[in-house]
Amino acid sequence: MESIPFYFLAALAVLAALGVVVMRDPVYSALALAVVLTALAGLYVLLSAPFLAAAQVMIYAGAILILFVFVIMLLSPGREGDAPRGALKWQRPLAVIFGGALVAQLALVLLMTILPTGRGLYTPEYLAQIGSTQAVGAALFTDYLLPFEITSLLLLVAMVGVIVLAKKKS
Amino acid sequence: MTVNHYIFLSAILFSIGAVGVLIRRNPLIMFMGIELMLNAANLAFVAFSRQLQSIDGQVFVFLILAVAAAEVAVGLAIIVALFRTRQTVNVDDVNALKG
Amino acid sequence: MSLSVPDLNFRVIAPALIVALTALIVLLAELVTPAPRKRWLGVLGLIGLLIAAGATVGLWGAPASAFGGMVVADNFGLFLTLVILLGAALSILLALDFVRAHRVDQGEYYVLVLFAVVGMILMATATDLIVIFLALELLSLPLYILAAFKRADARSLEAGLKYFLLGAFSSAFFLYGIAFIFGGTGTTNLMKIADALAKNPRNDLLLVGAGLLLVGFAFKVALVPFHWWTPDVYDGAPTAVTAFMSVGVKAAAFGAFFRAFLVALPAFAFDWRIVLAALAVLTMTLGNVAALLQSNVKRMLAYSSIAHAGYILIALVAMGASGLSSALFYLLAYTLTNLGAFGAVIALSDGERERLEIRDWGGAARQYPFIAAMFAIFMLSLAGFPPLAGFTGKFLIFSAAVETGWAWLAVIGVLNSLVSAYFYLRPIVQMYMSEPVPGWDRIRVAPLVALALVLALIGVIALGLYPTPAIVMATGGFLR
Amino acid sequence: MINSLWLIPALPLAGATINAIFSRKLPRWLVSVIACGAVGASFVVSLLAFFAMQSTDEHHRVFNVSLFTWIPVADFKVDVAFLLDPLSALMLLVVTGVGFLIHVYSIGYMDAERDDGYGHFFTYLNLFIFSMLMLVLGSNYLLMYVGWELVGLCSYLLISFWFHKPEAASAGKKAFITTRVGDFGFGLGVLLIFTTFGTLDFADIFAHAKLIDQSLITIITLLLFAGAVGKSAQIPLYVWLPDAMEGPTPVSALIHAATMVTAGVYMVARSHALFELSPFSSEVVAWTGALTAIYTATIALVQMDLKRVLAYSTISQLGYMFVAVGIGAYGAGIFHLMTHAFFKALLFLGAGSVMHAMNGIIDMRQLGGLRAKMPRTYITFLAAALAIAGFPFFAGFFSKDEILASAFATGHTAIWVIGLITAGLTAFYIFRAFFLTFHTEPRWTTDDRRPLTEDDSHRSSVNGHRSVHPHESPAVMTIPLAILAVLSVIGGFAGMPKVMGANFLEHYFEPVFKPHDLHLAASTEWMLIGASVAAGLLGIALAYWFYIARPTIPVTLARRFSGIYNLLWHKYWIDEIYSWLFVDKGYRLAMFLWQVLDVKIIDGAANGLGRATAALSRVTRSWQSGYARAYALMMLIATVIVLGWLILR
Repeated sequence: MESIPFYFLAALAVLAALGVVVMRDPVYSALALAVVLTALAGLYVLLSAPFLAAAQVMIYAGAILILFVFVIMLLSPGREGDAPRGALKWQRPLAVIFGGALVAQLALVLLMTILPTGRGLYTPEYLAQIGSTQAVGAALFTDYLLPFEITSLLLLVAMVGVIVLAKKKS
Repeated sequence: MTVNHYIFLSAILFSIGAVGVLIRRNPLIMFMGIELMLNAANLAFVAFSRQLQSIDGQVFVFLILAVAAAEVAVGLAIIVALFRTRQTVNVDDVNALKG
Repeated sequence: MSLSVPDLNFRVIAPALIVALTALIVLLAELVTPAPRKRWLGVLGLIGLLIAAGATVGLWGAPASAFGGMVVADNFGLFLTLVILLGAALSILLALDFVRAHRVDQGEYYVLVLFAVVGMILMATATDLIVIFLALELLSLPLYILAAFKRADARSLEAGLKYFLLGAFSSAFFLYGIAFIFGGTGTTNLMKIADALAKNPRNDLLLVGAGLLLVGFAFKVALVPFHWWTPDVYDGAPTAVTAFMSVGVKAAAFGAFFRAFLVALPAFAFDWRIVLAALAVLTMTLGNVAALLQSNVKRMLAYSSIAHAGYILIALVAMGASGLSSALFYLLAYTLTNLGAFGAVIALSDGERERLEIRDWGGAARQYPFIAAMFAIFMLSLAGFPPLAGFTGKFLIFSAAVETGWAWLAVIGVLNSLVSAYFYLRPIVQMYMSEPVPGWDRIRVAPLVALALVLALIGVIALGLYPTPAIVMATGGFLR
Repeated sequence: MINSLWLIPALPLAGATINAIFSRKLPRWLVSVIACGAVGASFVVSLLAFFAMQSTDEHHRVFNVSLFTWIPVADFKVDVAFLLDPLSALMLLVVTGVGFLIHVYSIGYMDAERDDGYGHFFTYLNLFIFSMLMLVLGSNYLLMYVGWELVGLCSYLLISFWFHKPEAASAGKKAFITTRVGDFGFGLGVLLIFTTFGTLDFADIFAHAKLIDQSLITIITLLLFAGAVGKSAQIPLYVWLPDAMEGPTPVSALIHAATMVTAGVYMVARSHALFELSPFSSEVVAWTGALTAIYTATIALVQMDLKRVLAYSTISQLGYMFVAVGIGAYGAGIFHLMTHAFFKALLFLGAGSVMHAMNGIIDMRQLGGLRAKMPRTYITFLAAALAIAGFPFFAGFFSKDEILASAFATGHTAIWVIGLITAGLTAFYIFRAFFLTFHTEPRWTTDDRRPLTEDDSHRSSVNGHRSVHPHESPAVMTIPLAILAVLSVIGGFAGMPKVMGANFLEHYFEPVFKPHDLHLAASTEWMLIGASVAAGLLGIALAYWFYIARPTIPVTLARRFSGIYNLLWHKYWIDEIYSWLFVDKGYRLAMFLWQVLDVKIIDGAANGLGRATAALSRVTRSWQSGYARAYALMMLIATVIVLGWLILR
């Protein structure tokens, strides 16, 4: 039931993620990233988090990615330049080897671990009943009030910072 | 589908993102790699959250979305400020500071 | 469903709240302040920091937690809050004239510093991994921007870019670590993690989580081999910013580092202590060795700050009450000393031209005897010469290590601190023994910078000669 | 009076502070008055404290004055506390007394220095006195460590005082690296004491030392001794001291002869309760001292630079002191420390006076015949030379004799023999230097070569000319010489051997050290005295023979196989032996020791250590490539390693 969409979305996400990393043209990378983000939104739906799926599409695909595309257009970087000779000779093979090693390590841990199902309040059924939007919202404004406020400061800082960096010299 | 499947997927995405940061010279794409890593963490949070029958993980993801947005804004602003005046967008050219 | 709001004990976060409010006020005041008066915004910020310090002192001695155990006001956190406020206040004093000399006198400078301070305070007092992560971001984002603040200078922008890329990279590891800890225990609260661990000691997910968390902290406090950003960023960033981040970030990140590992993960101590001990050895040794031949003062101080992170890490490996208090004392001593050292660099710079190379300091003692003497004393304190603050701090840390059976680590620490004296003495010899370098003789030392230096000097000497009160204050410990 | 002990270090510190801040604004005379006054006042207070101590009951002559708690650590604390007992009191008098004289002398010697250099010099000098007093007075190992580090710092700064000279800069560097090796040992020793005893306080440690495992005590004492080896320039860490002569001569006299380099001896004597418990460590101390003594005396035989002769001589004499403390004759060691402070300071100041007169020339090949030009310097130098040569009834005679007698009495016959030979060598090299400097034909009017060492290149660069006009130094320099000369003559009577009268010093040290009875028959003691006197006289006589009576010996020997050889054979057979012993083989041995063992191996190791570290530094810096991606890769690799370790354990 869950497995067919999972494998489909997972494959899509992995392929698109590889696309982000290997595409020569940054615009294509951005589009591949959009595919990854959308596939993840689909997975969130499978994981009983439809609110997050919506937020993911709106914030990530809608706002963040557009920003990326804007900047790509602004800088019009074109194709990637050559790496400086010598200094970074081993960069690519080592990166792939150790990236693979990281996956292997995490896979090893996952093979050794069987997580018991928790006995929390928010079973998928309960979430479906009250709606995940309400559940997240309620938690956000009660237990997670402080993190929420910190996040608001963070966005303010980002705003101030961007203005500082972009402002014309007076 | 157990939680382990999701976490394994997230691990793969995380590593692809990390490798992307390491092998690309365009800072924008390096940055996309970082976004991939953050999304991998998000996926892990949501998956763990379902497994634990808790809402906390979902709240975290919501907060992290906001953090990512702030980070993107600042990061792109720095990249623009630095590369606006340059011919190429190549992070390897930015190495006046070393030693 | 009904909403039950947890204990909103705002008193507990009063220091952070006051600084945040100050930042907002400065941000609004910026709009109506004409260009020549921007420095008053800095003064406004200073006042806010002083009030926050007052509030911190008011909270002293009565540990309390708030927001469902997400933040606490225990003596450990409050001590670090004071250190952070002190560091921020001194670095604003250093910046008031600096930003004008470097033609970056915008009110946003102070706003960003203040927001970073909010993040630092929250990080030092947080007891929940999510709050620690958000606080980490709240302190990092302003610093990325501040590093790149001098947009006309390609080096400053380079520092900003490197700091940002590597910082975001390490943040992702940190966050992923939190995810695994959450998965392994079902909570992000440090005390509850410890409880969960007590029930289920061998938890591989948690081990991975702890490892990734360690990477994130190691990056922020600049442990080898996660330190690479430090020399480049410290070098490229405007000196006043370097001064600020070299002290504030260390205090905040070490605070959270200690709390996370000592409160949440003591059950794994056997595993992580060895890793941290190895990192401490690498950090001290590489930091000091790389600094030996460094001819640039800012880079030399960057490597020095790496080495100092290594010494502080010894205290974490030592654990225990004496480890904790020695680390707090060391952070205080390091904050004063390092700000003093960077302050001297600022004091003797000529407009935008700074004495970055050690040879530029030639004969400075003849031209500016007071600043030179203070710089010399800060260098000696960093080198751990008695009877200055740095010596007391090292003594406390090494004896804590010896006390808990990590004598070999203390031995390596002693060896390192002996080696380090070599490069700390180089600028002193240059200032006192060689001929003045032409072109550095028309500097007017800004009075506020001199004031900051004198304040730091008093602290460094007092902590060296009579450290007892500070040591007593540092023995508060956590609220568990 | 004893409660005012803190004044003793505080006064020089005040002097240093005032001069550090105001010396640029003050006239020169006031700078010198402040500096000398501070040390002089400190000497007066020390004297008063000494008498106050002596006036108390002799079993209670140990005073511990605690000022305040310095560092509280968990369940113990370190106090800022001063310890006054006969040992520290004597050291106080030596440090402040000799220090004061050298301060006064410096007024004249540093006269040519530019204004702020003059102020700096006196600031450092005062700071040094303060640090040395902290080292001496501290009542725990931490305070001693404070002083230990600070004297090292002052020494380093003062060696490099003429920084623009590359030799001075590299000498400073070498001193720093070499002594750091020793300091590391000392630091570890202190750390180990702390772990073992849980305290750093002398009284507590010494009271409980007997309860500790002997092998642990051995390790502790060996570590402490490593510090002494560095600070007091013993084999193998002595290499920095000869180079340290690049500093101004008063510095050589004060720091590198009279006081700082004796800190190691003082430290071992102070820790005698520990060393007594470890016979092995004590033997190591004694043998290191003995070997250093003879080895560096040999090197001193062939030096041409007057100050370097004195430097090697200092190392050699320090070796004597370590022999004394190593064989348990602590009182004798400190006694020799005291007399050595008098005559070696005097020798250095005399050498400085010569340099002052000769525009900085110190190479003995360009000296000679200065006796008539500088009568006061001549006569005082002679007094010091007689003292160090062990001429009867001069200061060095008594102290050296007591050390040798103790070595003999404790069954260290081999060390006694070494000491005796060294005594002969000492007498020879010092009179060689004396004759070459003050007697013989003047070589400074005819020789136009550049001086090898320029102590004060300011002066000689200003007067680039070759003709020198030797003149006696001003009174401000010769009066300290005279006072030190008096002390070098009479200073030894404090510790006369029992057969000649009462040994005041031995009794004096009783509250600190166990009385060290030699158990020697009077006849044996006389025999020992006779042997050392003979060794000294023989050395002097040979020096006289070689440099005064027969200055042409080398030339004559070169014509050994010509007709004259047969004719003069009878007359010259003694020259033959002499030349074989002292010129041919001896000279070669000394040159070998100096140029191969000293310069190549030991010196090379010190330099090599520096170079290796520098190379390592370059490697680590090359990793800092400037590429953000490379940094990120290294972070990823490190992460994988950390995770791997955590998972696989």
